[in-house]
Amino acid sequence: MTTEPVEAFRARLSEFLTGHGPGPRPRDPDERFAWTRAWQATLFDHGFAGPGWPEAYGGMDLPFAHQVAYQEELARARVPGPVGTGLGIAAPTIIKFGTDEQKRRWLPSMLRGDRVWAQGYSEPGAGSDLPGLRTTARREGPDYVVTGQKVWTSHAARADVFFTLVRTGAVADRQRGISYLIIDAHAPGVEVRPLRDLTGGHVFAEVFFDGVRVPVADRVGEENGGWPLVRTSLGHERAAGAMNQAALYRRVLTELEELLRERGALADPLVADRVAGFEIGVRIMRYNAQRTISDILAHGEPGPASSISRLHITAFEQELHEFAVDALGPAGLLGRNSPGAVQRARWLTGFLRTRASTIGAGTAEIQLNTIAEQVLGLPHEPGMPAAG
Amino acid sequence: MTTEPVEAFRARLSEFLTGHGPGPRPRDPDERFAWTRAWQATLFDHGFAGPGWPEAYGGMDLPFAHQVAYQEELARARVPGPVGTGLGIAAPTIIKFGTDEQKRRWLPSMLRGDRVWAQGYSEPGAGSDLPGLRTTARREGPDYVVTGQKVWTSHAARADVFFTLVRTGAVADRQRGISYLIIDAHAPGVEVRPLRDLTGGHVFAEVFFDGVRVPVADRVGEENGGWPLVRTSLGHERAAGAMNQAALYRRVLTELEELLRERGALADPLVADRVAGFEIGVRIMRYNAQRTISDILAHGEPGPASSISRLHITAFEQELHEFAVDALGPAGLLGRNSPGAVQRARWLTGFLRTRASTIGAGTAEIQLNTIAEQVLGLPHEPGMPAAG
Amino acid sequence: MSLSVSDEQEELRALVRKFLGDKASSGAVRQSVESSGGYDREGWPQLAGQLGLAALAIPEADGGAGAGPVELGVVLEEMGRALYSGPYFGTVVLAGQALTHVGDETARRRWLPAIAEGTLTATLAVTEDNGRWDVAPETVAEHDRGEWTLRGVKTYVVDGHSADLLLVPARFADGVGLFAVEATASGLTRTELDTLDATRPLAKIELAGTPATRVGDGDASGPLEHVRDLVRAAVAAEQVGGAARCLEMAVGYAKTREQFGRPIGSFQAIKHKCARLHVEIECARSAARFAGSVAGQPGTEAAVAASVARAHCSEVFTHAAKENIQIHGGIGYTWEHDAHLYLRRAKSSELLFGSPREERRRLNRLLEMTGPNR
Amino acid sequence: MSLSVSDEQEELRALVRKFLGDKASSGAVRQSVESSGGYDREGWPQLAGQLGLAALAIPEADGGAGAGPVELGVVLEEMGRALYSGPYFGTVVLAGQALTHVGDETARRRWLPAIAEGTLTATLAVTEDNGRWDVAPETVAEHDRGEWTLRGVKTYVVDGHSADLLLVPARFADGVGLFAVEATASGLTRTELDTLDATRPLAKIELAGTPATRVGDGDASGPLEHVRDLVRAAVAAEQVGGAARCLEMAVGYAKTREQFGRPIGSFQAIKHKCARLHVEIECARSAARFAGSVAGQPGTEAAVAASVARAHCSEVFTHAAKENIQIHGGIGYTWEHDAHLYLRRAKSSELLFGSPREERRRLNRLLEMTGPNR
Repeated sequence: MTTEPVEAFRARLSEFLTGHGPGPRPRDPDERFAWTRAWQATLFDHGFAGPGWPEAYGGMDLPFAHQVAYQEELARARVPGPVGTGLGIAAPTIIKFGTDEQKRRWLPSMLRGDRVWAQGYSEPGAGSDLPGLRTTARREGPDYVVTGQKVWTSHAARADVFFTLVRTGAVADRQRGISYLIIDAHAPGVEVRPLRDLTGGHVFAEVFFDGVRVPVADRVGEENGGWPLVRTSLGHERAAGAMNQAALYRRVLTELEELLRERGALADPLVADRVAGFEIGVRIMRYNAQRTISDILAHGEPGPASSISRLHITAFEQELHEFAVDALGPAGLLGRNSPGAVQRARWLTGFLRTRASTIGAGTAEIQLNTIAEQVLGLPHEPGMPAAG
Repeated sequence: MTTEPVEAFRARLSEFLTGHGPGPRPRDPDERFAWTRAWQATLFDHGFAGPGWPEAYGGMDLPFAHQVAYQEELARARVPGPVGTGLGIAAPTIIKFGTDEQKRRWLPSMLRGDRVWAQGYSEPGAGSDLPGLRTTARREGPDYVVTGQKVWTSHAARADVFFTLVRTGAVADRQRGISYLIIDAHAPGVEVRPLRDLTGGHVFAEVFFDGVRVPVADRVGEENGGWPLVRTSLGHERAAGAMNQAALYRRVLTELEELLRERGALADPLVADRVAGFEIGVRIMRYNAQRTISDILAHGEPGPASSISRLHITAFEQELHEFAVDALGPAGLLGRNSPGAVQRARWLTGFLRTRASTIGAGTAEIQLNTIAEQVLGLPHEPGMPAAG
Repeated sequence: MSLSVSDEQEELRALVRKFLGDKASSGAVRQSVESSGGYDREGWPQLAGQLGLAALAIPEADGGAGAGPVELGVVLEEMGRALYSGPYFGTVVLAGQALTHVGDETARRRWLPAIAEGTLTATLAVTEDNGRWDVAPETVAEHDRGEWTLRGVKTYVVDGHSADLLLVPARFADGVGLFAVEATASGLTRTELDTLDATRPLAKIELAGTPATRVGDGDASGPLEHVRDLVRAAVAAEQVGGAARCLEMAVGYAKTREQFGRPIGSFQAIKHKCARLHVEIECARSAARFAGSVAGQPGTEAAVAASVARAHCSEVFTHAAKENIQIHGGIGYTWEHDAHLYLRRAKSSELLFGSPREERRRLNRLLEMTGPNR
Repeated sequence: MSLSVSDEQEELRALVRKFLGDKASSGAVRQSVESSGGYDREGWPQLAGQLGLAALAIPEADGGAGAGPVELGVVLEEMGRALYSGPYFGTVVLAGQALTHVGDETARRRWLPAIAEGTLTATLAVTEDNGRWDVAPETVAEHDRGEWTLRGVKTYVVDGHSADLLLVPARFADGVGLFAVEATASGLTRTELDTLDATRPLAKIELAGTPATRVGDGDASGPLEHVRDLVRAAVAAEQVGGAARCLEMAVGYAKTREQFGRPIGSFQAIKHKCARLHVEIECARSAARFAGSVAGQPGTEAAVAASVARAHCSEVFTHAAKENIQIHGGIGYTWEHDAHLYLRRAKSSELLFGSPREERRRLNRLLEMTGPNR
């Protein structure tokens, strides 16, 4: 780990960001994807990728205080985040449970953005009920033969690799019959059908596996031992990332306030009262992140504020975007191709897009169950598997 | 049934109400109770009690349109409603399922207010879970011997008669082991302990039965056949009564508006916006009642608006009273004995009192279950008895 | 007054529902969503002409069936359920009622019979750049040598790009008048807008010295206010239909979709969501029906009832549409599922024709709760 | 800045919780609720003196322990949990902080050590008949031959009937000053009020030419505003404690109470209610802690954080108290159960010291979102 003082590190990073910014964000989705990847490579090549990762796999292995500074500076510089969900979700699992060989093979190219990773957990028949998943992996010599279907895999259309949960045991075993498998998206038998989401864009997909051969060496953890791996994450890194999200919404809210002021909408006391409510919400988002960070620094554990952040944020972003559309009145209904569209219809798109906030990665209802059972210790429903 | 035209009937009733008004409402609870009873007797003695009841038992046997007019006129005249819950809840059951002897014995004195009836359904161990009740009635010759405990019986302290549900079968039989029994409140072995509610007043009580002997002749319906009787009501009369409630809240809201105007609070656009919301709510309360009445007149059935009225009203009254307290600011916190108390603290008392709206007579949660299962046809929870 | 649905109205409902089920199925709606500019050109003549739905609320003297706002509400509730996207709303609800209540003899005779037959489509262009549906127009009418010309911009005009006839409120020295502009008039530019809800096409209308015919005489502000209330009642009915359909979809899905080995509709969270929506929707239905039943008589009662219904029905429909997506989970978030079409229609009809906030403000004015400027 | 609870703070919390558990149990609270006029005269000397809690936030130079708003927050959170009704809030939170931040040397030396020792009770009388906590006083201070006298009415004054010393903001020619009035002063009438929340006694104070001592010099408006922010942070912490206790009660009941043959806490409706409260309460805790940690430094950041915390914590506490009653069902509606005591405290602390609506309005002013008169 570095011995560089935090502020020196911050200055060095800030200087780098000023000098190597990724340039303006392209509007075309394909160009934007390439731009994001290029930026990820730039970070990597300059030693500024993976703040919490081991150095052996291209990371920076920063102390926690430095990670917080890193996230703050990146938020300030408004650079794009990583592409795909590999860095946030798969990497922590591989770092913790993968073999050295797996780490060497997968992590650096993921961190540089050379290979895009996408998640394949959910299935058409088991959206919130992951333990009920049915995509099977049958052992055949050195391989698993994988057959089944996944949905809701963000970035699937551009993915090079899927990290998935598959059934290696009996369906009745539920979570005790599940393994964690890394599948090459370009292998024979993999078919990706992009799905349009309700905004009309293509950010998720269905993925079909039809007898796909996956080397047993690409399983992370034990056979039938995949379930406990799902809930791994670099808690500390995620906590620092929460700061980033608070900074993002701080900016978004300020932009909305400017827009409403320009349009004279803030003169309506009801609008002003709602805006004050969002000011409260966005600050609490930051306080929650800050409290989690404080708890890690003081006690080594993220503490209670970390488990509730997501529910607070998802409610915030849904309400904020709907409020924006409402406050704009009929002009808020205009699509980006319309004359008079407000800010390329960002609020309208956000209103639709954030419908996913309470659905994707476990519905709000499932998260409330988890808090009720795991945090508050309320009994689970008879006949139901325990939450989580 | 009368052949008197509705408008003639209305005029005759209105004239009576003008001439025989009950006088000012006493503040002392005991005096108020006597005043309410006296008014009920006045109505009865002049042939103006029990609009939907058979004439044989002192009622008016009015056609439905006349019943609506009756309720409208009574609401307009601001006279007190009946005392106890007998008229509203027990009477319909007795009228429908009682023997002629029972009707003759019980109904006229109940209708005149000579004997006050109170409900004994809930128990300490089974608030919302009525089918699980445990007060037992063991057959012994011509009597049942009743032992057990009831709670939440409004007006129990003043009751002469309890109408109760008791267990005549096995606990495991749940609703199929329950009978409907009328118990003399003054019989040996009956003990009533008034309970203070959270406002500090005494409107409900615990009732203990310790080997109370109740003649079998005082059972309504079959042994173990009490459950289906619970849900009886004179649907039509109740529908007309809903009009009365809408009229009540129309008046309450107008009074609140006057108060807020006097105090200058209506000048706050947020207050005004909320008031408009209550204007919408109180009108919808009336429309719901009116629609139910229309459906009865047109199709003989109360229709969908009747099952949702209660949830609408309970939410309305809770929100209205809390809003009133909030809008009054610190003055809203003053109790009735304080200098500067606002309107004898009626809004504050209402804020506390209406906590019961979503608890008494089946919690809001139970009512939502019932609607979900019985109206929408959603499946009930495994291992749960079906709602209702 | 009865708030019950009569047997006749029930027959009308069944007729419309069957027709829309056949002709304006989800697939047909999607076709109109994905294509731009057009509308249900095939179904419309049948619906308007053969079924007689265009004639329904037009006075008998003008070639119509002379039914009232309640019957119109029955039709719109069904159209709301089906997200019908043809020119009924612009032609019948907006223009038909404006011509009926503002029009002079000549105007009525000239256009109403054609609307009733389904051979003329039309609309009413109220809203201008400020987005308000309830204020006096900035668009100016000029009178010169017996000819009227209009100058100004109208926008968010329902069916404005396709209607054969545009009715345009505009101001002049004596107050506000209603003017008719033919689609072929000179100095008229119509631009279809890209909006949230493609099932209700909106257009921007630029009038640059466009020749127009005056409709009615005297100040039209009062009659137009009455027309607005008729429209409020009609939209409220449509919203009730949309909301009820959302709940039906959600309940249907919750009964069959299993998770954790049981139908998701057996979970209390889902049950209570649905039951709460049911309560809201039945309240909305009562409000819309009442508004319809008093809408025929101009005055404060009709105005109050219309604003009550609009404020409540708007919020209920949007709520139902959001919950429907939530209950459907991942599948409800896809483009292919119809759930988002209802959310789009809900939010769009919430903000057009007066938002809930505006309706509550108006209610306070009507009830003299607050001063005129609140 | 750390928002974490240090080991030392955790010890303080445990100490206070143990003490309040022993001495200010529900029974003791009820005694003070049912009797009027008095307060915890037995527990107070022990809590204030032996435990040293009165001295906690008073500067060392004035005989205190010199701890800051964060430690005070820890104590208040515990008092909020226990609905402690002794004179801590008036004496330490209101008067102690006002004397510390407004007082001159003489005033500090005269009263702060006695407060720190627990031998003097005091309060700050801000609110007047209009109920506003955040506006300039109408009460007038007159200066004649070297003596100050006060004229006016203060009300909703916490512990105002029993405090030995009243600190009273009043206006005079040069602005606003703070004045000290002894309980025994002439021309002073104190009336205990009957209010919703008997655990926080309030009084009306009438000043009719009452002799007073000026505290501090110059215009006290600025320092008083800072004191108000310190109070906001303190009340927010207290509200977090109350809300957390409500959730604990509800969860505890839901785990053991059975209906339909299973604990009611296994029903999703109850689970989700509790989980939602947990989310709200942890957010409230973050907000209250942040407000405490910046409250020591006067300025916009402290003011903003204080209003954020107050607005959110007020709503969360009231919500938690209502849900607690609902989850308890019939038993929660009885006088005997403590649930209503929390509802009373929640609503009372929501409306005193600035309602959520007022805090949001102030926030907009501080952030220059809207003009000064909004």
